[in-house]
Amino acid sequence: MALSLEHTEEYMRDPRKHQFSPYADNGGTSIAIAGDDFVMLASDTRLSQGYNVLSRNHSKCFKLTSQTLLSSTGCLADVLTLTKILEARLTNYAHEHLETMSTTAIAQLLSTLLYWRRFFPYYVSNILVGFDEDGKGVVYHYDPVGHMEKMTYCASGASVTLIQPLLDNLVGGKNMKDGRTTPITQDFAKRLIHDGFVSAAEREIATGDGCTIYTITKDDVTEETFKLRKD
Amino acid sequence: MKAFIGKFRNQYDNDVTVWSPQGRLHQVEYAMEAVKQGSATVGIKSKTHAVIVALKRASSELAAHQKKIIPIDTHIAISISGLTADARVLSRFMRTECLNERFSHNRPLSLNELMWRVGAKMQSATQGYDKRPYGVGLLLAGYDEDGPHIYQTCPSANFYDCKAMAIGARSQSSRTYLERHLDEFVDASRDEIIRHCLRALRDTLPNDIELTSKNCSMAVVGKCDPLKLYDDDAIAPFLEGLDQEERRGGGGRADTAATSAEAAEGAPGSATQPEETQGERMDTD
Amino acid sequence: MEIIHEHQPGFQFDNFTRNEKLISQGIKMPKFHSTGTTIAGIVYKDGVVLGADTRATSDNIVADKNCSKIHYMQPNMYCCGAGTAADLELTTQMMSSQLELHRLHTGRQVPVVAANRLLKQYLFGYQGYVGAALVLGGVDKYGSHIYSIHPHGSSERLPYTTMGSGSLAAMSLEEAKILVRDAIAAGITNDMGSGSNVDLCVITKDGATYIRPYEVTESKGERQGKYEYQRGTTEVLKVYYKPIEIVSETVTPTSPPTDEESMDTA
Amino acid sequence: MESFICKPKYVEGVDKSHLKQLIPEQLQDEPMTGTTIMAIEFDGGVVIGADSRTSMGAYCSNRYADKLTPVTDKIFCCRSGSSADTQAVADIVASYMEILEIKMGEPVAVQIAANTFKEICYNYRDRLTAGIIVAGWDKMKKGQVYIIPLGGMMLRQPVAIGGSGSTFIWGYVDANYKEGMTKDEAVEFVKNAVTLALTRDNSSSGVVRVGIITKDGVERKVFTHDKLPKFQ
Amino acid sequence: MNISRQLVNPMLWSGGPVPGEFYEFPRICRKTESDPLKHTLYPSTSGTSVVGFTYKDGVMIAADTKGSYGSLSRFMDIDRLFKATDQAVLACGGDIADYQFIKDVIEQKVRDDECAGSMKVLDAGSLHCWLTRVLYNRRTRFDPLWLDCVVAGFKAGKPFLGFVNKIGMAYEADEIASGFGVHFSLPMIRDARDKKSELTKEEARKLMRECMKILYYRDCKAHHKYQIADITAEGVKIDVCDFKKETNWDVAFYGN
Amino acid sequence: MSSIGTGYDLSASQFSPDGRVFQVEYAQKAVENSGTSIGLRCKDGVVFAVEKIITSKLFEPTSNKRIFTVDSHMGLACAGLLADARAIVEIARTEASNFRAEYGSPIPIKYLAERVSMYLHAYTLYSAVRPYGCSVMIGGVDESGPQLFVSDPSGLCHGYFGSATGKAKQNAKTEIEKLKLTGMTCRELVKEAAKIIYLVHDEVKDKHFQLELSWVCEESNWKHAPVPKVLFDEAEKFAKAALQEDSSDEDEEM
Repeated sequence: MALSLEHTEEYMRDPRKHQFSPYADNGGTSIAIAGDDFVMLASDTRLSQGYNVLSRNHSKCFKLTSQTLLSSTGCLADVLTLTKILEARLTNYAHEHLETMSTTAIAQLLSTLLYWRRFFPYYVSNILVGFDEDGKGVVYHYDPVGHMEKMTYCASGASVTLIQPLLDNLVGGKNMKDGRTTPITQDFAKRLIHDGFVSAAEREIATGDGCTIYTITKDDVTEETFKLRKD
Repeated sequence: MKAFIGKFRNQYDNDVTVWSPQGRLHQVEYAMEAVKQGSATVGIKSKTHAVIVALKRASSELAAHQKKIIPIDTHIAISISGLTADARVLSRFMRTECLNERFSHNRPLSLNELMWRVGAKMQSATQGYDKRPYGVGLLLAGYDEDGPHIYQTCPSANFYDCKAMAIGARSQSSRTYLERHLDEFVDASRDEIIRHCLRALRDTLPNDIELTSKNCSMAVVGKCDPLKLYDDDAIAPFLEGLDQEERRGGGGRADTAATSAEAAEGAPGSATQPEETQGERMDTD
Repeated sequence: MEIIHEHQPGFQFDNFTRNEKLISQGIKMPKFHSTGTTIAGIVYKDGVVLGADTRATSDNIVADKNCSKIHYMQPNMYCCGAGTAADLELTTQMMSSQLELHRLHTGRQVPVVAANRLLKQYLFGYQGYVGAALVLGGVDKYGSHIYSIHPHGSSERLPYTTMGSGSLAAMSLEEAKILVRDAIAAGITNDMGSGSNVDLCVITKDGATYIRPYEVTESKGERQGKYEYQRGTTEVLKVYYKPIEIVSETVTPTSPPTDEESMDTA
Repeated sequence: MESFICKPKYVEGVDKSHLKQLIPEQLQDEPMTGTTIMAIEFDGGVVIGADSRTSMGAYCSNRYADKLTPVTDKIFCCRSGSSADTQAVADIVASYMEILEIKMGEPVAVQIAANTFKEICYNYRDRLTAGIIVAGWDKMKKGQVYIIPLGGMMLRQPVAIGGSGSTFIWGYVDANYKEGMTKDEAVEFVKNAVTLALTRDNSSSGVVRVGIITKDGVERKVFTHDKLPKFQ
Repeated sequence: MNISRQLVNPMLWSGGPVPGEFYEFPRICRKTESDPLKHTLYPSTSGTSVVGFTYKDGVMIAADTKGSYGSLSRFMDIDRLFKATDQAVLACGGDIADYQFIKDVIEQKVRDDECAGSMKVLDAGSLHCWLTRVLYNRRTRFDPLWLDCVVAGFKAGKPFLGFVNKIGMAYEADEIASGFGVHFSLPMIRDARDKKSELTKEEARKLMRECMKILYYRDCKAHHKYQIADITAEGVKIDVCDFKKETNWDVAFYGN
Repeated sequence: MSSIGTGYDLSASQFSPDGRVFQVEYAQKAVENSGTSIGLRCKDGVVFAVEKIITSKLFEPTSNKRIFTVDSHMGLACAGLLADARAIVEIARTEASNFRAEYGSPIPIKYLAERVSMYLHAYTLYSAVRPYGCSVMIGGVDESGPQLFVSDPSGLCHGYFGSATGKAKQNAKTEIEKLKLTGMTCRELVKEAAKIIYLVHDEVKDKHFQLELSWVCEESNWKHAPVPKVLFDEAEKFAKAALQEDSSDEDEEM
């Protein structure tokens, strides 16, 4: 998470001094991988606070439209509000324009919404996935105050430091002699996500219990789940 | 309209804040006239579904047909008759109310609740000198925990929970159709209700014009059946065979009904149910 | 030449003031490994059963998936620890050798109460700054004992019963093991600071049995992919040879370890 | 005694220092016997009483705690404040008294034990959180109660109460104490007072432990919930 | 309206009014910038844990009846749990004054619905959602309601159990606890469910009693008297129970 | 009404030379165009009855209700412009809710009625607004027992044992005066109220109408609620029977 809690507290503390903290870290990890004709988004299903597991069955992925999914991890209070506002905006758009918003438009909207709270940020890290104008799978990654980056793969949340290097190497072909030459297949992406979560659950305590993988293609969105360690 | 001007050309009709000695609000009544300027729209509900259909006009050969049905939420749509701009204000208000209910309570807004809020908004426009009544009538089709609904709103800020209703230009003949077939609606299927709606709408048309996929649009909502809008090609299948059917509800009195309906448009106080009576009830009850 | 500091007993506080200042300037202290930890011990009919999970964490990262939290004190006495990993390890190690000296000095088995007293006095001396929360269990000629010792140096002796069982004394070994196992497993599944396996240690008057692991509660997820790299995947950027010149060769014979050595530390 | 607390003395404000960060969060709360303790003299000796809860913040870390700690055969102390501090002090005093008894060849007087407590509490008043009641029987002065509150003063009193729960029963004790109670009256009085305190004080709870110290030695009693008077 | 106007840059919302802009949060005190007076930045008289879980026929939640003022057991007989409608029960830990405030507001909401004469009943899902918005809104204004709310009841005919805390963090689960209940009760409930996935009413009641008992043993602010609400398709049943006589103190005799 | 049309009757903020505010009187006219509604207060509660005139059979029977619940213990029946009445109801509900929020107890009915009247009155003072075109009867049971108040567009507010507004208010009042209200129970009154509505209904002017009945009494758990179906049917039957009798009496006379 690019913006750590300590930083956000500075904004808050300066004018008025409270012990009350408006933020909490509720954990959660997501991975997104895009291919030419598909995009996958996955998150673990553990909801935690401190050392406590609050729920073992809490997906962090939100279906925004039939072609766009969002995963949002971090402070659950902010996640809920952000997604609710986003949903309302999408409905509004659909009513006004009689069509669903495109992934690229949603991506920009999300960035604007996040930046809107520049000085009292949503303590959330987001990944938005969908298809771009050319119909290719696309992944957008955000920092808490709205910086947006277009990618083909990324991880976010609690285990990002464990998973991102793995993706960089195996999907991005970083640090390899010839880089990556073959296109990403659905099978490969799914296997990698699976193994990424299995490995993260071994070493990161806020990641575990289960994982949900969403695969979006032009035609539909499919959902798959598998179990992770519960300890 | 002509009648009013002729009858009551007076000092009491300048402002919505002025009562006439008879206890009437002429500005409101004039606003109700605006509804009759709009093209007709018909709504019917059964035990499970609510349907609205509307007749679209094109202002010229070159212009596209105007929008008559506006979706509000996944369980509500409205069709409008009267000033389109006023309708837009109200529809945006309704959408926001529905969004708010979902935002704050995670559930669809009840129709009754929505109507109260719309009513309150419209009422405030009938009481201050800096405002004018909304010059639009709406038909709402919706589905909530009480089942399907057809609501009608008037510029007088009144609203009615209806079994079926038609408003707009030449809608009297439609209402005649509806009243005649009222008992059939409750148990009718989705398709039957749609058929009734279209027939009733067709009755507002002059004999030489037919309903086409261009001039007609429709919204259907029901139990486990989220709002669906039908326009252009989508509505075509429902229109099939409609022109074969006899007009004016198929009754033997087709001619008289037609004339009386025509008469109703122009001169209040004539046969069947005069428009003016309807206007009055909107005021006083 | 630098003067090598003579090793004083106790801790060295020389850098305290400096560190305090550095931290006030915004420098972060290094993170320590801690054992979030679930530990438990109960007294049963013939002795005591101690239990612990095996996860050590550094912040949110699992530092050790299979660390041992039940520490040897004496043949009749083990000690489970929670808190700062280093404190636990070093405290128990030191205590263990103290007790061994005590045993050699008195020539008899050390009673559990003595270990309790030594530990609490040591911890009390450091006023809670040695972060060790301990469950000490053992069997001596006075019976079976479980002590729980807090980092600040207070301790209490309890049978560590859970509610509703007044007949704890009659509990059999199997029942006792399952009870402790359930307690640890509850910690492992419900507390993110605890995890991996259940270790148990059973102590009776005849000695201790360390069961490690007693149970693996959660199995590791199966990886689907194989991650092997072909030779040459890592790019060779530059090649540089340096010849090695052999000046001389020596051979030193080594002897295998003798039995006596291991007997010393028993 | 010198090495009693090896906290670096030359370091100012060590309690608020970065060293706190080194302690894992869950261990930072110190167990406190946020307590109700009480002692009363009666014609044949003393009756002492206490609740049984040890808490860390709002967590009850031990609900069977024994806050009546023997110092010698006929002298007990009732501990309130930091568990660790009071245990350490009690251990030290008990060991001193044992040695003293051997040296003097007879049981030590209650006042001597109390005075030793006072000395430690006073000398380390900035380091210790300890409120102690010393009570016992000796053949010179019979039953005696000494109270050593936070800070290290000492006073002999016919009846003494201490700990966080005592604030709730001052009125009760003032209103109901009378001189020359019998043993049974004294036990009843202590039991009632402690019960009243533990129903109102969140930090006091559990069972009521009572000790009766007479010339014949100590008789311990435990009153569980069903044996306690009902005030609610 | 007031608050969102302050926080929202209207330019960003050119697509229409902000959701929540027209939504009037109940009884917001309109404050000026120069008066940063806040209601609850630390709790005063407070209640401790709430425990709730679903079982075969519905949902059960419980909260004890003690109101603590610091370490004083100030009140032994307060209610921290109430029936909002036939389909929703709310139980709260945290500041009692805030609880009473939110209770008043909810009761008025229900009364408003009644007056409107609609068939709509505030169900647990809607109440839960509404609470998340209100509590999040208050935390964003640095004027939190110091509450851990557990909403139990039915949502669209299915049992519902949801949690919201003072910063607006909310989730739904089959077992929910606040305060010390998270540490003590959740493992017990999960354990019971591992052994038998569908608890009967009797088993659920027994489990709840055990949970409350353990809390009483280990939470300094817990009490032996508690309210328990049993929400089934038939409606809401609220009882007051007391297990004081069942408590076990055998170990107190250990070592003596 | 000699001043009509002289220009002194165009604004609520204007007196006519003979000291009248015509706009208010005109607004009252609007009330008199509407169906009759009556409110009755007896020893154990309050009963409302409304003659709801049906102008189209396309409407649902539940449409256009003219009896509202303001707070659980209190109802409101209106005559006049329904849209205006709904606005008044909203005001009354807000008042009731605010009172509860502030004082934690239900609003006294007298107090609420006076507050509502103040609103009505405020709209008779300015030329920028028009007076409300409706009269409201507010009634229920509060701590001081059954209460009934009537406010009209002028903002006047009086307490009554029985009152009527709307088209046939004179006839209805005459009928009400025949009743010994203080000695009657709600159960009895429901029938009488139904009868009065049926009696005063003018079949010549308005063909169809629907009876609305509500009450606040012990049987309704001191809440304002529609009269239960069984009792409603009974009352309606009683009213129709009485009407039959009435007309046959007239026949005989003739």
